[in-house]
Amino acid sequence: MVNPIYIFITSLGAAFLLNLFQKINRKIADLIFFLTLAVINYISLFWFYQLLQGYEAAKIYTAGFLPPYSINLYLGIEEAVFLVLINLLGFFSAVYLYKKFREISIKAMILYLVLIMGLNGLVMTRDLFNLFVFLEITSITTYALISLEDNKYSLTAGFKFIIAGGLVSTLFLIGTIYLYRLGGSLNLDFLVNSGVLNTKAGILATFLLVFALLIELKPFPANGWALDVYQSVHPGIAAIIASASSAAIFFVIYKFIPLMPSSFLPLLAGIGGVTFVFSNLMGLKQTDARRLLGYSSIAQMGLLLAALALIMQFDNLQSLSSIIVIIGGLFINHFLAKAGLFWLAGIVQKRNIRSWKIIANNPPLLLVFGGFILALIGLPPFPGFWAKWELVMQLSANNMMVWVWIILAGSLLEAVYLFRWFGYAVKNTEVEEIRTEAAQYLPVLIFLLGLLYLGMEGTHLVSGADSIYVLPVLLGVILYVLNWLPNKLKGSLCLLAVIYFSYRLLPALQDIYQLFGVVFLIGSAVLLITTFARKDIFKGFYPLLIIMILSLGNLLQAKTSLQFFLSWEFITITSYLLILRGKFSLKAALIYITFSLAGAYLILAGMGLAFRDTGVVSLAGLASIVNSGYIYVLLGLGFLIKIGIVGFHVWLPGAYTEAEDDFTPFLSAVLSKMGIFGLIMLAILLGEPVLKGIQLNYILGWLGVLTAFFGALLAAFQEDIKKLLAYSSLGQLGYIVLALAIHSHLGWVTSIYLTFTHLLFKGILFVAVAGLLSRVKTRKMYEMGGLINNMPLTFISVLIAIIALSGVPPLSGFGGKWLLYSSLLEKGWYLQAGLAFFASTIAFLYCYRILHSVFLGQPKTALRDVKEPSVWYIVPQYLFLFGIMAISMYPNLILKPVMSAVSTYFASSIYWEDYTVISSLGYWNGNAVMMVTMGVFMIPLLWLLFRIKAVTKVKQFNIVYAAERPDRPETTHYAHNFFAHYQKALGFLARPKVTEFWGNIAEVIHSVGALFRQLYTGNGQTYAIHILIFLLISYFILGVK
Amino acid sequence: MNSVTLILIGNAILSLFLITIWGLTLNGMVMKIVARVHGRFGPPVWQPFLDIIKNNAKRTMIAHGTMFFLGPVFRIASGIGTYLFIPAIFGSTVFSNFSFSGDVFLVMYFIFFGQLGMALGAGESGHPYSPIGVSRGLAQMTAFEVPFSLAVISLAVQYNTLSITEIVAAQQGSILNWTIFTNPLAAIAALIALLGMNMHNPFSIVIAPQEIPIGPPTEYHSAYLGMLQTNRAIFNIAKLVLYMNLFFGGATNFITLILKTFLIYIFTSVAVGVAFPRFRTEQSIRFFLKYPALIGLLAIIIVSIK
Amino acid sequence: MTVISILGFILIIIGLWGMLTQKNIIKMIIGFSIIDTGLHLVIVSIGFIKGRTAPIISKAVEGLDTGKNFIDPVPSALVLTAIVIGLAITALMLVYAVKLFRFKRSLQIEDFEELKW
Amino acid sequence: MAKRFITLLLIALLAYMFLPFIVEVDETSQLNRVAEKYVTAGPLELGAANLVTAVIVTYRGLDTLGEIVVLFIAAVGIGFLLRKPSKKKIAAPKRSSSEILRTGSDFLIPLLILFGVYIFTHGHLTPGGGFQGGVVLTSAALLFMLSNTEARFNKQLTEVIESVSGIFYLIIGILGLILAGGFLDSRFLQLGEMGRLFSAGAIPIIYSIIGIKVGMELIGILEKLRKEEI
Repeated sequence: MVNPIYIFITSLGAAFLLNLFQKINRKIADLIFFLTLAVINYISLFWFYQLLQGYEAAKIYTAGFLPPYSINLYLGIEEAVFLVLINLLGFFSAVYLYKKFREISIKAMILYLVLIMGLNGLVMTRDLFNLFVFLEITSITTYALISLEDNKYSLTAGFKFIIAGGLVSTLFLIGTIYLYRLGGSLNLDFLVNSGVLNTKAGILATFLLVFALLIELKPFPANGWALDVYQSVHPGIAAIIASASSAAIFFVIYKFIPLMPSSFLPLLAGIGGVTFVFSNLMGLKQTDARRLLGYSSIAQMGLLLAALALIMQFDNLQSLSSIIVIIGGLFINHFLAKAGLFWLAGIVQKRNIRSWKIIANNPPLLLVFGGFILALIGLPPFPGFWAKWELVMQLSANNMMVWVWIILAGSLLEAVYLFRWFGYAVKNTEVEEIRTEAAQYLPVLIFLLGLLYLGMEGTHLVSGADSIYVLPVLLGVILYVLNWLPNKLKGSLCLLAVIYFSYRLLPALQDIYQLFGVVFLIGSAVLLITTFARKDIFKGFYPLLIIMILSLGNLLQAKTSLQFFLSWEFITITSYLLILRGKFSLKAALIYITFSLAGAYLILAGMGLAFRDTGVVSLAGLASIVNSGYIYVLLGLGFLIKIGIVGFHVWLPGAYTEAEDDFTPFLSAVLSKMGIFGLIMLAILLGEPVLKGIQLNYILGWLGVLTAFFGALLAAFQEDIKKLLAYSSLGQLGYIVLALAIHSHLGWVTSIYLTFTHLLFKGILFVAVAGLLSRVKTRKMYEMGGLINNMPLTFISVLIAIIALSGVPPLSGFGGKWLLYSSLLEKGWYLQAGLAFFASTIAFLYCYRILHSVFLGQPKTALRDVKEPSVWYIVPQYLFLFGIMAISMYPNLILKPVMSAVSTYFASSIYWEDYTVISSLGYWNGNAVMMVTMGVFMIPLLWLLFRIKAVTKVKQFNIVYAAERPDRPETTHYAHNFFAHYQKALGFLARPKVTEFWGNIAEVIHSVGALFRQLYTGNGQTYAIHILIFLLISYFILGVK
Repeated sequence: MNSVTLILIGNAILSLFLITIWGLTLNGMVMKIVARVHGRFGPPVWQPFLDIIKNNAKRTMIAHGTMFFLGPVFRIASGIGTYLFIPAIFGSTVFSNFSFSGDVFLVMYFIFFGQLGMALGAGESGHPYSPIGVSRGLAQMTAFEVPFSLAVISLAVQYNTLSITEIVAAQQGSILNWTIFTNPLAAIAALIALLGMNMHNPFSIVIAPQEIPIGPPTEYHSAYLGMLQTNRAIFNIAKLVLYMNLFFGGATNFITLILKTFLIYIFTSVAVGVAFPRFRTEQSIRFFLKYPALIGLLAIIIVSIK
Repeated sequence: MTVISILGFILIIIGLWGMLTQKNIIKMIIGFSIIDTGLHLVIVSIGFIKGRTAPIISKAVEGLDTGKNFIDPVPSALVLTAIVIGLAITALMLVYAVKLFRFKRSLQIEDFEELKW
Repeated sequence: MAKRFITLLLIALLAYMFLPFIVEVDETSQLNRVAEKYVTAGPLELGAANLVTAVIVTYRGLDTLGEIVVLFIAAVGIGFLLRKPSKKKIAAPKRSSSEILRTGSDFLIPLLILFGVYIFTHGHLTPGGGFQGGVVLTSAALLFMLSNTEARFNKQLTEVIESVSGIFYLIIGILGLILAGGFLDSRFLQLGEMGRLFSAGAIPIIYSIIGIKVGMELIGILEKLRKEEI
């Protein structure tokens, strides 16, 4: 047993001696410095381990007298956790700072040691005045260490800090002395029940004490000085301030909670919440990386404070593990990630977040950066994710929905600026290299690994989690390590993994889930073949892809809402990162992730509500909820955003267009279906909920058909082939949602049938476009033309896909249309049917446009020698093509399983007679249609073939052209603004109103952020006034009686 | 292939043959009538027959590519198919064609098959006028399909079926059972749509004889053109038969069919066509989406309230 | 309440006024010192009990009940620490003032507003 | 002006906020439990006549160690902050100190040193103690600096003394931990007879160490600020 008091003794002893040893030999001094840090780490780790084993907490009575007569220290498990973290950070930060320390002066090391010791003291001491002494020790060392970077910025910041610190210590001391006067003791444990709170003066004293500490946590708006400090000090020191100091102060506030009157807690929560939201809001406009980190730090501490204060108010807390997950998760997450990011800021050496693009030259650093960003935002697999999940669940269970919204809103704002920053970093255009040294590099890496490890550990702590759902990440990591393998091999490994996973998963799934399994996994497997065509080095592509695909599978087998949400988030992140890989996808990816996260947060809130109502996290439990309207709306909206329903579709075209060409097929053919799956799952569980007398499915139906309409209309006006297909996808998803909303046997059959056919033809189209773009370096359709002769194979598959898409018999698309109208009429949704029909005729416009502008018409001179794309683009197309032809010929191949799957939930309303499907209204014999069509096609064809000898092939310009020979294909190929007249007639419907709307919202939010940050004038005195205002407002809000 | 199938095919060929003859004759008659209205003498009634024979007999053909070659095939296949999916004469086995393959939606969608194929063929010709015509045609099509589809939905609601045979069956007995009397709004909407479908004035901008000689088929000649002309007869009559079935009680024999289709054609398309000037594309789109669409909506609303 | 503690609070208020309104950094530091002094007065006033003496055992208090005749020694001990800490902080502030003056040749607080927002 | 007015308002509000301290808290009339114990049991437990010293050095010894550390880091911190000399030097005109000052200080310095040592060695008996003694020592040094503008203190020496005294303080603390009840327990030495110089356990030793350390630290600060040119 090592007495924890030795933490102080060793560090102080070393601090006293360093100066002496330095005179003998600097190396010895350095060695002692690190040895000391190692020793205090050892002591804290030793105690942490002991306490985990169930040993009694260490109670240290100094001077040999029992409290309250002497100062005592306490080291329980909570203290041990904080000590371990602080000391570990202390050690690694020292490693990181070592070079700087060496350059400057041994004094920096002395100050540093004393700072770490002071933080340890803050955590352990139980005596108020002793706490004050340690507080001052940490403050003074920090004041001095701020000048590690000896420039006017850090020194002005330091001075502002001192002024704030001076005020804080004054307030703290006044509080302390009056508590002593009224409570008769300086010992925390003896003050708790001493009756100090019976008097107004006692409450005031407590208030001063707590709020002085609170100001050290930098609450909004009393935090201008802190931002300046974060911005200007050496990143190594900033990491200590942001993580270690904040941690210690946070722990002190935690220690004080028993002392506080219960009325403090709501106020603390409120301050935390306001700080969290406002800091993130103001962070939006920030361009200086370190100041941005400052905003983020402050926000995170606000969140932590709010979470703590809220948890303490819960009437019924489910279990201790919840507290550990929430507070521990949030805390460790912030602690490691923020320190890591500050270090990274020091390595990158760039102030402006736009200049961070140089990090892209250094893949390991980029990986680390990405990891920290994800962790900070609270995404899996990092601890913050579990914490936020549990927090939302517990808040909901305690009927604090307002808080759920506050936290989610703040998180979203934070995600926006962090992802924006990350986006800049990914887009590399510079050749500048980052100089890294192992000493700086190592701590960062270790912290990321720590985060990952703790995140994985989270699965054991949170109820409803299962480590299987984190396994894809492991596979991703393995693939990342195997990056040196040839691409095709990696691709094959992926393919094998997906196939094996399907082989294991699909038989285990039931009815509709199984069908979606086929869509997700088999669809992905086919699309994976496309990626074999890649030639360049592409770190991270396959790892991300495999995580995404396997998580899609996991989505289907999720038993609890947490498993579902976890997989959902994995897919969201990986797809975001994959989209971000596109060359110009910066903005599109940001919009994508913003909307996706907003959707995910809605889902989270919905699941929280469900948890409140059922008390369990199992998905099946949803079915037992009586009043499920709100949950349906929240979850449904989340899913709809992912689908890109009209009004929330602004992310979709950009993301589809700017993603890498061979990833877009995944987005459209596979990923878009996860929202559909979510909606179906919701409908299975909740049925047809009604909210305030409104049949929600009715609204859903209209949303679906409007999406179909606007998707088709907007697609008709695009010049960019990928954007066109993106809008087309949107429109098709609209039909699927419409059919789903019908909520009948026929409706669901339609919906799933459409899902399958959409996978097939959109798979073909996007793969074909990927192949096309691999040969033609433009996406503008009017710059192509006449490519039918260059790439006949692609043309044939596109032709078939387009015919299938447009719903023209005899191909499979017609089946979907027929089912759709039958089900709509059966339901009695006539107007929807009419609009759907209109939309489907508009679809012809863009269908023709693709074929004509790209493959027909006048070939361009520049593209004359373009060849068929690589075989890897062709194979998946033809696999899908085979599917289309099979389904067209024998629709029962797919319809029968779909019908039987759906009949688990509804009585079947259609029946079969041989190949004829008969609904209550009409009938359709796909096989006969195919036969007749082939017949009537063959007769004239035979006649023309009979005349083929008379046919002469002519050259490009040999056309009837009013006696003049057109000179250039550019002027002869009618392709640009193809539907000008349509635009004239209906263009007003296609104006980007929704985009403008969301743009305005973003603008307003940014402006508000910009407005609020005007508070931070840069004047140290004003900051002191802010502190005073903060204090007074808090006090008067509290209304001490 | 069993005997049932063979009989089916035989019947279909017979039905198609007769209807082709009538279609060509109808076109000839209409040309004559229009000419007379214009104050011209006009070609003889059998001119369409002559044209087809002449064009198919031409010795040389030019091809711009495979799709160009296949375009007319798509077009005529669609014409024939459309016709063959409609039960032409109520109660007749010969003229029930292949109507067991699908209901009215199949017919509506099969029309697009030819339009798409033809448009693609025309597109490959490389002649700018072809895609211009296609662009106009497609745009206009989306518009006139709106009142038409609304009318069809209204019918489906009214008769509670999508099967053409059953719709015709419901109209038997009295002239007052015809849809045009039981559901006049739907009929009006659909008939206005028919004007657009037939591409006569005022909706003739697709072919636009004045400024872009003949629209999508610009580059087509000889046997291709012959095929297109044949199709024009079959397709035209197919649409008329469809309308007859949906709104005018269908036909129980060939004579009734001839009479009804003739009258429908004359009194809707031709009469209106000669009396009006031409719309620009965006004008016709706006037109269809205003009153005809509104009438169609009303038709649905009235029917569904009943 | 004792006059001393009231006086202490008045000093605190005066010092605060100086710290928040004076533009000159040195004057701000003086303000802080005044606050500190006031604070120390408040602390000692808490320990003071009327009619009692300092807690030092000497001939003067021999034989008397120490519990009834001594003032509270704790605040006296605390104030010593507080004074030392105040001294340290004031010294550091002054050094900062020196450093800041070197950069700008100015001691006006408004001249150090480069970092903001 | 508006800002001043707001500040005035805020401070007025603050004063109002402090009001309960003035109004509600009455004058202290009797000792609380902790103080009672210090006053009554202190002399017996620790053998110190000056009970404030007993509180400072033993009962609240950790605070005092912290206090020393604060001074220490303030000294180190000031040195750290002023590690780079000013770029633009404005040399103040050098003037030698006046005759009176020099003569006076020659006379006073030995006395001051003696007085300082007396204060910290007798901290457990009479008012005063390590800090006070240290400050008196420093005042002697200050007087020396004023009278001899050219002379410099031996920086090495002050630093070594400071470090060593710091270590000694820690060692005594550890001895308390090992030999007596806890860290900084002064009772590992005989309490002796109250009122004697060598009594009250280790308190006089601790206070002497503190006195020396405080003196050296403050001298260090003075020295650093003294040679500072702005």
